[in-house]
Amino acid sequence: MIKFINVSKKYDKGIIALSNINFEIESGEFVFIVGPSGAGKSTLIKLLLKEEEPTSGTIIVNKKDITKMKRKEIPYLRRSMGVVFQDFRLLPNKTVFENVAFAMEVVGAHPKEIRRKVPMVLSLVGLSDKADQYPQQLSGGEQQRVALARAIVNEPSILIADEPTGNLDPDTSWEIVKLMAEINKRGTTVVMATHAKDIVDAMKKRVIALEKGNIVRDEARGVYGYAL
Amino acid sequence: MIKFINVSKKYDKGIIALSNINFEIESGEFVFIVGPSGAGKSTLIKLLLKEEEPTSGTIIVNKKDITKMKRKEIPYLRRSMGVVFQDFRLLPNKTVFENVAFAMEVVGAHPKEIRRKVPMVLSLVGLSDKADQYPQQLSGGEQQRVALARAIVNEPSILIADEPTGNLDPDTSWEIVKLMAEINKRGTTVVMATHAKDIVDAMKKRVIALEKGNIVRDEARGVYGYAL
Amino acid sequence: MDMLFRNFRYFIKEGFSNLARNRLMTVASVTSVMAALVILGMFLLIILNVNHMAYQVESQLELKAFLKDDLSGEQIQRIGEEIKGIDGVSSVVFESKEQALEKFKKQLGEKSYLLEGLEKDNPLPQSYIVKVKDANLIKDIADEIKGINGVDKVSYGQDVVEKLLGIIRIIRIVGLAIISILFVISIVIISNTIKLGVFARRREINIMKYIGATDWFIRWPFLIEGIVLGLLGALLSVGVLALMYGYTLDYVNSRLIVFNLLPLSDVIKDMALYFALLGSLIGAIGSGLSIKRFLNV
Amino acid sequence: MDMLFRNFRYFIKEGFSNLARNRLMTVASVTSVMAALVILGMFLLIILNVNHMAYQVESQLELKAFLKDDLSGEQIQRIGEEIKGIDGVSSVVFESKEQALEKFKKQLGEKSYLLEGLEKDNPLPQSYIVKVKDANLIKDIADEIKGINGVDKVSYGQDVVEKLLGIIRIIRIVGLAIISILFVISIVIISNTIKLGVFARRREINIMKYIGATDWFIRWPFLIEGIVLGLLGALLSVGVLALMYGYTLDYVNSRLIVFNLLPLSDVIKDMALYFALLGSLIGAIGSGLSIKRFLNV
Ligand SMILES: Nc1ncnc2c1ncn2[C@@H]1O[C@H](COP(=O)(O)OP(=O)(O)OP(=O)(O)O)[C@@H](O)[C@H]1O
Ligand SMILES: Nc1ncnc2c1ncn2[C@@H]1O[C@H](COP(=O)(O)OP(=O)(O)OP(=O)(O)O)[C@@H](O)[C@H]1O
Ligand SMILES: [Mg+2]
Ligand SMILES: [Mg+2]
Repeated sequence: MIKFINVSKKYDKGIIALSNINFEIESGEFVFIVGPSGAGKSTLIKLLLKEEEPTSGTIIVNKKDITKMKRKEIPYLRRSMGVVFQDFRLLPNKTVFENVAFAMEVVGAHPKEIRRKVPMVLSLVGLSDKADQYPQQLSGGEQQRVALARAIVNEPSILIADEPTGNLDPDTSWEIVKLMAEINKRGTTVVMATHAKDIVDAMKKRVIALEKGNIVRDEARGVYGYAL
Repeated sequence: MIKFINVSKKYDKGIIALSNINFEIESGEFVFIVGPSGAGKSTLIKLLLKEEEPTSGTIIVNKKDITKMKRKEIPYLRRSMGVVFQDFRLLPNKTVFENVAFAMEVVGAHPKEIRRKVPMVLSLVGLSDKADQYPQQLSGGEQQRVALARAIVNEPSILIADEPTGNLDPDTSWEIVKLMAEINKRGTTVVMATHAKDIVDAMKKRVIALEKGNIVRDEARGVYGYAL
Repeated sequence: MDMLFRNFRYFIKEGFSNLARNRLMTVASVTSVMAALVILGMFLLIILNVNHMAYQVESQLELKAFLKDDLSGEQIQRIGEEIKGIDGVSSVVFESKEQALEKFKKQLGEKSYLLEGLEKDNPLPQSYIVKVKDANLIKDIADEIKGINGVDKVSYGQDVVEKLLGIIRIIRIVGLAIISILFVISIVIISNTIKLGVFARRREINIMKYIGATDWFIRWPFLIEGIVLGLLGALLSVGVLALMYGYTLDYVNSRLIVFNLLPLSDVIKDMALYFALLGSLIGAIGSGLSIKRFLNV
Repeated sequence: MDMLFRNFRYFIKEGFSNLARNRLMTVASVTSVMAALVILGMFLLIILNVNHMAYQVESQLELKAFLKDDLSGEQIQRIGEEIKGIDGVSSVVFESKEQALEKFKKQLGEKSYLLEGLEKDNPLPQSYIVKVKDANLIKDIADEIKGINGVDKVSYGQDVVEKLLGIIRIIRIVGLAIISILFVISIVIISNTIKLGVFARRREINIMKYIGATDWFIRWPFLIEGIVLGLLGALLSVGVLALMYGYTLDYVNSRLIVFNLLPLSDVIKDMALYFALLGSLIGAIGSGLSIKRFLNV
């Protein structure tokens, strides 16, 4: 489903965010990506979305080499994945409802379908009563949940979440992760970059640990790490 | 130092973010504010900064009733506090160095002083090598640390941090919290809204717990909560 | 098909709601577009009227075919018909020797006593006064008339007419140059305005791309926005121009100036049409072009 | 004091670095300011020249004081001196009966044979041709001359002169009206442009406020930015205008048109000064005003 082959990413000024990364994620897997701040987790996700181009190496998504992908195909690649961005990326001029609806409008969903589906996912993330508010009128955790709602509303085959619980209290975090596990059970591949040690340790899922751009650990039923 | 007397905050559409809050924080205290997503933690901080006005009640900071403060005095109120915002609020057109330096320029610091102090705090938060990068070229955790560096660079008498470790791995989180404890030991009052259960539990500091806009707990040597 | 239509409804809704949500930007953009087009329109009106005046002047130009003295009434008639038959001649009027003297006396005014006594032996010739359809043909027509039997001389104030035609030509060239410059400047101002509006929302465009929107899906609402901004600005400018021009007409007509200006209804309808086209076109192109760089993510 | 100076250095550095960092915005704003001022300048030049022409026309106006026939040379001399002594008279030239007849013959052209034989008993009067300093004084001076002993009649082509002065007055009023409108429109366009630029950075302004910056601390760099944008646009526009005007002068001079245009150096220096002032002023006021609403946090 997702395959990184010898992938490296250098930014300007010689910053090496990823160096020679290799891994493969099968369809239906649930994978945690962990590592200290600046290890390269978000960069890895940006490469998957073609937000950044790898300096070298090949990335395969759904059997396609996305590094050789044409500009025109990129939107369709992105639609095949639901993404919770670390910085949320909500549209400030749209309400919560409209932000989620936008992801459906992008794929040409029927208005009826939109009116049915959006309230459903909003209730799933516990934001039914915030539908008409604008992002800047929400708490940090609420914004994060809107981002999650948007990511899952189109039922993508891959769900990617970058630090989806960073602004959430432990209880809400657990609810969100359980929701993601539920979605995963229904067949969606889930890739989640996180710092939530408790969650990683308790879930006993595959863990890919990055450090300074290198994979230092890739365990099938792993834990967050040895520190703390 | 900080005193909330019968403070309430209603947003539009009848959203009650805080209802009849009373507490007092003495100079030199270290206080955690905890509570589920949407409990009102950030609202409480916004009231302190006069980013929002309370619907009713009185807020005293440094013996001054800030609800009756003139517009012209607000900048000086804000300078008396160093703040790490939940959404960072870094200036996108300024480098890391310039973002931190800006806080000093605002108070009219001498350029020599700025050149001395900024690298110091950047090394304190572990970002010496990122000084010339722009915020959008940083990882989430790095941005959060820039925000902290900016908050402490003027050595404010009150340090307020809204979720300062949400994007940080446990190791880095601990370093940051230890840094804040250090600053607190030197006399700075610290108010920290957080979801980091481990940290709250281990620090054994005063905990004010909010829930749906109400203080449900205020303990001198508290823990995060009973959940999880 | 159904989806295309659905999308289109979305694009329009989206375009308009963006205008409503960014009111400050909308107001600034519309007034700038309006301002630019008011200038363009103001000078378009001036130049159309100058052109109209020049046309009036031209249409008043006439040439005089002096006839020999010893012609019969029949011959005179024949010459008149022959002149009328020439291409480009619009009217022919006969002037007898007596009429000519009368006219000359009037011209001399207080010095007319100098001509007293000439009535018996009138030395002035009879003539045909010929008006032409196009002032530029005047020389050719004069030459042709000169060839007619019984015509003695042809005069059309060569110097003055040629100078006048020259001046009119220069005015037209200058007018065209000014309008062209104004046209370019209007386009620059309008497209810059639209560009700054798009610039203010660069991050939103990025975000849409990251969520998987195609370029066209993002572009359409902006195009519609640009079109509406341009259209609104254009229509407002036409309104302002109509008001301004109306007042000018009132002012000028109340002073009874020699030339008459073009009536409001004649010019404003065309102007509304062309400005609406121009405004919406530049609006659309302006947003289309300036959005481009932000789509590349 | 030291701190003030330090701040000022910071403001300037900040203003310029913002211009460099928002290049797209800077280019769009500068070209819009330039475009608006090119229009204003173009018409300022046209109107200055029309005014200049009107002045030339006015200075060529003259009046004629006809003298009685039976005057001695001495009396004629005395009258001439008396006229010269009148306030506002710039030159006085004597025209004898013979010169008058000669002139009249020339005017009649091919019909001059009508005047043959009048030499012996010349009925035309001798006269003084008087030029005045200010065309508007012509009526008063004529009245005064009429009162002089030995002056028979005074003529200055009342109808024509009054009509001409009327037309010139209208042209001046229209010119002033156009320039005023253009002035207002330029201000609208420039300040809208600046406004859109500020709008694009509304969030940054907010953030600065949250960190504890005073209004003026935030405002100064924006003011400087606005001033620089306005100034740059103004200077570029003056450059463009100088070029355009230079070409126009070449063109006009090569065609030897009756009127001579104002020389480049006469107009462009003043224009540069005033436009620079205008541009930077509107730039500063524009940013100052539009930043306001974003400071209220
Ligand atoms: N656009 C960029 N230009 C230059 N350097 C960049 C850019 N984006 C990221 N980096 C650098 O690359 C490294 C990896 O960044 P990345 O965002 O992948 O980290 P991360 O693992 O997501 O960290 P965090 O947990 O803090 O979010 C960091 O050191 C960062 O400073
Ligand atoms: N500007 C606003 N307009 C309307 N409602 C708002 C506004 N800002 C916040 N709220 C609402 O007020 C409540 C409290 O928000 P606040 O940001 O204080 O929560 P929080 O405790 O900081 O949560 P989190 O941990 O998720 O950051 C939330 O329900 C939020 O939706
Ligand atoms: Mg990251
Ligand atoms: Mg919060």
